[in-house]
Amino acid sequence: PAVAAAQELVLSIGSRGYGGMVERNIEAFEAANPDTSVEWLKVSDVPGDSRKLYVTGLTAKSPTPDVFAIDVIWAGEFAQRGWLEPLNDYLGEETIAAYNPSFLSAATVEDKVFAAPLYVDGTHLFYRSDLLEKYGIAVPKTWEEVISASKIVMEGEGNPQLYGFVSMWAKIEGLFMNWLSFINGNGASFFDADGNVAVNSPEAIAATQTMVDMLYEDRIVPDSILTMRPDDARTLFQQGRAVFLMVQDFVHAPLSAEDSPVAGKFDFTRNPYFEGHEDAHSTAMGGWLLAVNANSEHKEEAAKLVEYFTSYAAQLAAAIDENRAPGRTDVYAAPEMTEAALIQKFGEDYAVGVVRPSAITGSLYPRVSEVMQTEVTNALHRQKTVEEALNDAAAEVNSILGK
Amino acid sequence: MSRTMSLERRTALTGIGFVTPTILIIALILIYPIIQSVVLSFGQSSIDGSQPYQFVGLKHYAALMGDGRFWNALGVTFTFTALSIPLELGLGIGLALLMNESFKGKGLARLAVLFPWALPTALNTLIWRWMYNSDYGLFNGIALQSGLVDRPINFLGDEILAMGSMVVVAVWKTSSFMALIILAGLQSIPRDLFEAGRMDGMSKWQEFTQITLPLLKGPILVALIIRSMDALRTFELPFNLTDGGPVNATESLSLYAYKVIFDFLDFNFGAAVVVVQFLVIFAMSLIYVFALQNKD
Amino acid sequence: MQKRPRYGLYAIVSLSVLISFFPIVWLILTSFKNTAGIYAWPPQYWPDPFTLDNYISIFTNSPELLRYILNSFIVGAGCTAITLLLGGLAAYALSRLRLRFAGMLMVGILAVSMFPPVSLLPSLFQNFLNLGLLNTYTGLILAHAGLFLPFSVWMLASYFATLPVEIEEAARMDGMGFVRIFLTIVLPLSWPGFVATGLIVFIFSWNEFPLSLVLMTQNAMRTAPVGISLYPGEYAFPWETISTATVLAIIPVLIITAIFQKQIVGGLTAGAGK
Amino acid sequence: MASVTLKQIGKSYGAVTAVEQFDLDIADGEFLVLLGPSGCGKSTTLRMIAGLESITTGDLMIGGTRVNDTDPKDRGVAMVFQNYALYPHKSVFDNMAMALKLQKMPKAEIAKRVNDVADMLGLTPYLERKPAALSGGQRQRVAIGRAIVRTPEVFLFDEPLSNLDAQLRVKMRMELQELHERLGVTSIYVTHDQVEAMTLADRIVILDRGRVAQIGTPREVYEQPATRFVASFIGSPAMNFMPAERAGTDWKITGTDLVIPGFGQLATEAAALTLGLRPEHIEVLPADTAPGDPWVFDATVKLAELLGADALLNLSVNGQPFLARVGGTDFPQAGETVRIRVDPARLHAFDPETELTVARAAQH
Amino acid sequence: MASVTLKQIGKSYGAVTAVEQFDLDIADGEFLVLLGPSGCGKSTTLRMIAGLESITTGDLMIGGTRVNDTDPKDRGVAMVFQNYALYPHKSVFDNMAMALKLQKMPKAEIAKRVNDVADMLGLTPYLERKPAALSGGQRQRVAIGRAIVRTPEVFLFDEPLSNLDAQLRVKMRMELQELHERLGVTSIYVTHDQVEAMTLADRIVILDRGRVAQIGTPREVYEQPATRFVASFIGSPAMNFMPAERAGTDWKITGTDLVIPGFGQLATEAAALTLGLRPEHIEVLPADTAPGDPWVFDATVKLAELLGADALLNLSVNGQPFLARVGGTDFPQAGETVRIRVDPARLHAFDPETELTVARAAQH
Ligand SMILES: Nc1ncnc2c1ncn2[C@@H]1O[C@H](COP(=O)(O)OP(=O)(O)OP(=O)(O)O)[C@@H](O)[C@H]1O
Ligand SMILES: Nc1ncnc2c1ncn2[C@@H]1O[C@H](COP(=O)(O)OP(=O)(O)OP(=O)(O)O)[C@@H](O)[C@H]1O
Ligand SMILES: [Mg+2]
Ligand SMILES: [Mg+2]
Repeated sequence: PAVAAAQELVLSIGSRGYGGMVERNIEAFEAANPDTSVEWLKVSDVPGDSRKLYVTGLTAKSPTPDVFAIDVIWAGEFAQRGWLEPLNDYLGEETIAAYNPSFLSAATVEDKVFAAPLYVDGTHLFYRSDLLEKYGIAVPKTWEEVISASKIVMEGEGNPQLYGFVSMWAKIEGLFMNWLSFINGNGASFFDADGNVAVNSPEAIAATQTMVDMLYEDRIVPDSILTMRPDDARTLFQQGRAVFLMVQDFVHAPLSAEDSPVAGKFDFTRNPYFEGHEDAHSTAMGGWLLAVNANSEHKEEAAKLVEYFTSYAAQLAAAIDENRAPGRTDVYAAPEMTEAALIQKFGEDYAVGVVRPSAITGSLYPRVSEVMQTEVTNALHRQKTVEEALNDAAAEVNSILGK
Repeated sequence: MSRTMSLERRTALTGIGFVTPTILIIALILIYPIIQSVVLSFGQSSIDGSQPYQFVGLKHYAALMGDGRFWNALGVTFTFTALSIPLELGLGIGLALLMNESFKGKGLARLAVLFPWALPTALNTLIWRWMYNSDYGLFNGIALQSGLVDRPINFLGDEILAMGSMVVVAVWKTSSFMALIILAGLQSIPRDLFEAGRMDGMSKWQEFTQITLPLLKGPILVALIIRSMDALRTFELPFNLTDGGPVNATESLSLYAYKVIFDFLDFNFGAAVVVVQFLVIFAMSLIYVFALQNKD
Repeated sequence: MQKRPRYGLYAIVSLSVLISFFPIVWLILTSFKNTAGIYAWPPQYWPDPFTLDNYISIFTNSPELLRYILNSFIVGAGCTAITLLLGGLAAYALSRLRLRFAGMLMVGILAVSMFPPVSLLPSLFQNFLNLGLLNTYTGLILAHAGLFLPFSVWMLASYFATLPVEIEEAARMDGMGFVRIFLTIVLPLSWPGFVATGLIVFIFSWNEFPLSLVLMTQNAMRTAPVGISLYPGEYAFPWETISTATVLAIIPVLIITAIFQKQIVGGLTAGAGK
Repeated sequence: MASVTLKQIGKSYGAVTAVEQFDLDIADGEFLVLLGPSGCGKSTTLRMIAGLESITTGDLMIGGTRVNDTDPKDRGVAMVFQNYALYPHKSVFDNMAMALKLQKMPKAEIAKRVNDVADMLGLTPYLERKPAALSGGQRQRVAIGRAIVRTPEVFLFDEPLSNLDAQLRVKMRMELQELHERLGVTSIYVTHDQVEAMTLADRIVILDRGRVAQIGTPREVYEQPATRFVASFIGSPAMNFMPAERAGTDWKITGTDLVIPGFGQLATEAAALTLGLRPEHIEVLPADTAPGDPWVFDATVKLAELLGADALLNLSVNGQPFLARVGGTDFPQAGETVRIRVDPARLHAFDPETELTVARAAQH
Repeated sequence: MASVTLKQIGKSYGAVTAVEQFDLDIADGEFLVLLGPSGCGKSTTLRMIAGLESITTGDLMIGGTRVNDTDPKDRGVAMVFQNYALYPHKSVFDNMAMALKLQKMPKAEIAKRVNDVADMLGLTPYLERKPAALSGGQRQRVAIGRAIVRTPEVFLFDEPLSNLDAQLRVKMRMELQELHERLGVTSIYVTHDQVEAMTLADRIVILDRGRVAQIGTPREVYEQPATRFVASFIGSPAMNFMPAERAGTDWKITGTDLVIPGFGQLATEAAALTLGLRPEHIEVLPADTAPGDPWVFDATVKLAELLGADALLNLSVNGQPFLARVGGTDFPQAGETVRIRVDPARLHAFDPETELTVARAAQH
């Protein structure tokens, strides 16, 4: 609907399984702002592809897209490079205050907010409720329980095609998330309390060793986990070939779809922790933000669009209709949310979430992540002992961060 | 054009006129960006121009020499090239010989054999990755069902197998292109040479080694250069098939350059990687030309 | 002397055809399976049930696929036209008009085409942005033309070398200018060479990925490989959609290859015969 | 050396008959030439003998043994190809040595034989060169050398000189002749050049569209052509032909007043004939020669051209054009009227239908 | 029609001199032939005249105007190429009409002119065909027709007959001759075939490695060759050459006892000479001819071969080989001893260094 002298906004975002939401929001926004039309520039849902697109455009100071969706881990980096427009002057104090603060911190550089949270997601432990029931096993809370439950079920079923645990351990960003869940579940963390790199702390080493042992000692994980991306793992679980699956919440929809072999036979719970670390923040968090291009020619309108997408109403609708965990805290309190049991349950897990160190590392995050992926992979492939791998990782991260 | 201009000059001017549009397009699309890359590789600058360009000489190249990952990528690239090119060449020659025979349904067969090459790499690597999958891929399905193996083969998760799998896809895709070029050469060998060979008492195999192969040197050189150029720049294949993994076992130079440029956003260092890669390719072409020409 | 029955030959041919074709056959079979069939273990060798749902759903849910294919076609055709016309002119000049630097130019053209394309992207994007060529057919056609002109110049130049020069000289005596000679004599006479070069360039362009991804950022302008590569999600990999879309996207290439495969071989043959 | 016998040999490609069945006995040491225009089946015949082409019908005997199904290399034949077919990537030595190497002959002997042959052909200085670095004549010699080293029983040549220029052709022809005299190997030689055929052959087989038109010595085919085709193919410039019709015992050249007096009893009932007369059998007489001889006619010179040693006259006798060949010194010029004499003994007669030569009852 | 003048025309490719500077005046309506072996610069010269090759040095005048920098199409010349160079994708009509179309001549006139020429060349039935559907001779005629329709001032021919077979070549040669007589257009004709040159030319330019060896009428170049090269190139079979050394007033053939009595005062001081004698100037005498004539020698026949009308004798006189050409009937056979007479008036003498003809003080 390009009416006379209309402002044309370009919004770059993938469909990410909530295409309905994007279309709905654009329609509503256009209705509310008759002077502005929005073109939806659908980009790849594969983060690497959209990143390449953004990087080429932004380095060339392209004025479009005006608004784009970015992975939470890019926010610090893009902001540092001056590619994003600070939103403080466009969004009210009140609005900013409503956003999930831990999430917002990933997009805050030098006290300026460069992006607004669109939705949050995180990993959960999906399990085959029917199988656990069959063998009388309680829903596991710890890794120790996951391992022993896996062994019992695998042995009991006697099916060589059935694995205990699957997840995304290919050398991708997801592996880093996965690993953070493990070490956090053992009371470790990326940076210690003093802000020093602590990836080779004894707790981290022990947790990582558990990953390696699951693969080679306990044998509850298939070799192929080392090439699995989220969907590979989901597929196996959905085909009834795994007892446990640890990936993001998006899989809930396909798993419970009508033609899914495991529909009605699974459930999920928070990510496991190691014995004695009940309060560990073991859920790896991710999510997407909306940001305004620093070179946009319609910053005002662009910010309005961001505001609309992250508004209470829009986020509530997305939560209820598309199971998207809202990026603002106030939505969780909405009365309608009690109806949305699933999103509530996801939300509980996010309470014990851990974010990746992208805000602190800023533009160096991609290198840090790359080093961690490489070294953890080295350990998982037994190219190095866990200790060597994590010591090397610590040294490299320190050198990247100039410490 | 002026009457007084000599015929020769008028012809030359026409020629320049004919060449100019092509040169302009190539300049815009290739030469200008290449020059920019070279300039970038000798300097330090912020990509978006917010910091001015600063000449740093060979700094990035020096850093490159001390970069283990670069050497790994170089090794991977060479290994991939060294494995896939001979196979492609061998199969290409075989296919060319086959397509040079006359038999019923030759047209159809030629089409089928040509087809892998006409399929976008970006898509066909996806197909292969899926077929390679350990847990629900076609190959493992067949292998397990037929009892060849009792544990799934982890094609893309094992360093050696991953490289092998990549080579297989490359060979599958490009042997036919190789065959095409060689077929062209094959058809230009005078038939009576083979007859002379028969009179001399050559067997089929001797005909092949004594006549066909030596006379295919030219087309083979062309095919080798074209394919090696591509193999030394291979990008989409590891990008889509293995992500360069496991660890960095299949990370090619192009993939490394891509990561440096688009993930780490270090355009200067990335440019240095690419320039070195270009020099390697250029040197390789020269080596081919000399190696094959000096033989006689 | 007697011809032996050539079962061996047919066996080898069948095997080569099989190996070349099976991934595509597998892809086509996949496009007729339902989701359960696609992920079934052990794999389903024949779709069961055999379903057209994927095709129906792609036309209803992603009608833009047709647009992508159309874009690919426009870009491919445009790029082919430019590379043939301009590349042909250049090849003609370089092989026939006795330019003094012809040899050096040929080598130079080949050398620049060796540069790894990944690194061209940022700089190209910037130039295209400044020139207003982003998201235009002209832009991507030019970009592809730039990538493939070196190839076409080399192919065509070697093809022209096989043509008797006297016909062109006769045309000069008859009073034609070089442009006219090129259009009315060289072009029709090197038809197989042009067809072969054109077809190869068309396929190159149809398959090109990195430049098409970056220079066409608008959805409606995307080419087929880029468009199809949008289907995989961050987490999900919809094989049913991808296999179906791929099958649809390769049909035009398949048809064109089928029509012109004789010329590919014929053209290359002439080109290489020196 | 061996004799070669073709018994009802024929060749068809599907429905196309390339060579019709014929018999031929080639004696030990004979030099036989297959002559005919392009496409008449010369190469096909030769290639059947070589074993490069399968034989459709008939038997081929070399040295008394049937070799229809023998491999080319085991037939004891060697072939020289029209465009030499040298291995371009091998040295002259290796080209010549190839067959011997394949026979697994000891190295020393190979070297000896190749060197001997190279010596004989004057190729010794070039043994290390590649064919591309040789002149046409040298290449031709290498091709011949390659055939000789094998000491074959039969040499086959497929237009071996046609790619050489005129002067070289003459030279190489003489070398071939000498070679044959020296080695005495049975040779079968394909050409479409009548001069080559005439000078080289013991016997000539003239082929016409896949059929044998005549087999005979050079003199026979020149002087007693069996068909009009042979008469027209052999001799340069070609024979004059004119249609004639019976006029009592004489023959009148159709469309003119020219009467050729009965020149011997012709074994034909036909009312029409084609007469043939070679240009060199027309004698130009001094203008003051007395008429009276019925074989003397008056002619106008339309065109006179000097060839060098000879000159060609385009004559018109009573409207009938004739070509005459005369000496190159002091010949009449265009426009002059001359008196010519036709040698009746040299007049040929052909049946216009069958094109076969019509024999004379009284042989000249 | 126009005259063509070459003033010190020369051509080099970089360091290679393809044609050395020379002068030549070609008269209106003249038929000039450029003759020489392969690579001697014939085509280069012709192509400079055509405008297809730039002129390195000198001036080219056509009809009195300097045309060095004129476009080929504006020089008023038409060219017939060796391999016809017909447009394979156009009909015969269009091939012939092309130049006229490009001149924007009205359609009706084009049709008239093409039809006239086609009629004249007997091409009318083939006007709609593509060249591929024509025989060699017909294609050649189309190529000529294409040149004629333009009514050029000068015709250029680059070996137009060399792709035809022998019989057709003779026929087309005559057609060309007739054509020239009819149209009278200045023609420059390149060939390496001496028979073509001799029969067609008003004057012949003989080129030898880029240099003009002789310019003269056919009779001049045959009878009075200016250099040894010309003498050897013209005449077939080639002239006999023998080295001779001074022996008083006589000349002795080197390496033999054969003495050639002084045969006219030679304008040379040189101690050595190369003597030349054409094969047809050796006369075979009856064996009982009385000796005494110093020009009569005894000879042994080494080889005798029948060419058809003639025969060639390889003779040996006192160890010196001679080739003689004699009549094809009743010639001596190999092994016989014959008596021959050499015509002293026909003996040529060349300086062995410069290879130039040594003039005789008293012309024969
Ligand atoms: N493979 C084939 N299939 C069909 N016909 C053929 C084949 N090879 C030859 N012929 C035909 O057989 C006939 C004789 O051919 P051949 O090559 O023997 O002729 P030739 O006398 O050697 O002619 P040239 O002088 O041109 O070499 C020709 O009419 C030719 O068209
Ligand atoms: N483009 C060129 N560059 C260098 N040398 C050339 C070129 N064209 C011709 N020549 C040389 O010029 C000389 C004369 O060539 P030209 O073509 O005129 O010979 P020709 O007498 O026509 O021979 P042919 O009878 O073989 O056609 C040859 O030695 C040739 O090698
Ligand atoms: Mg033949
Ligand atoms: Mg020439």
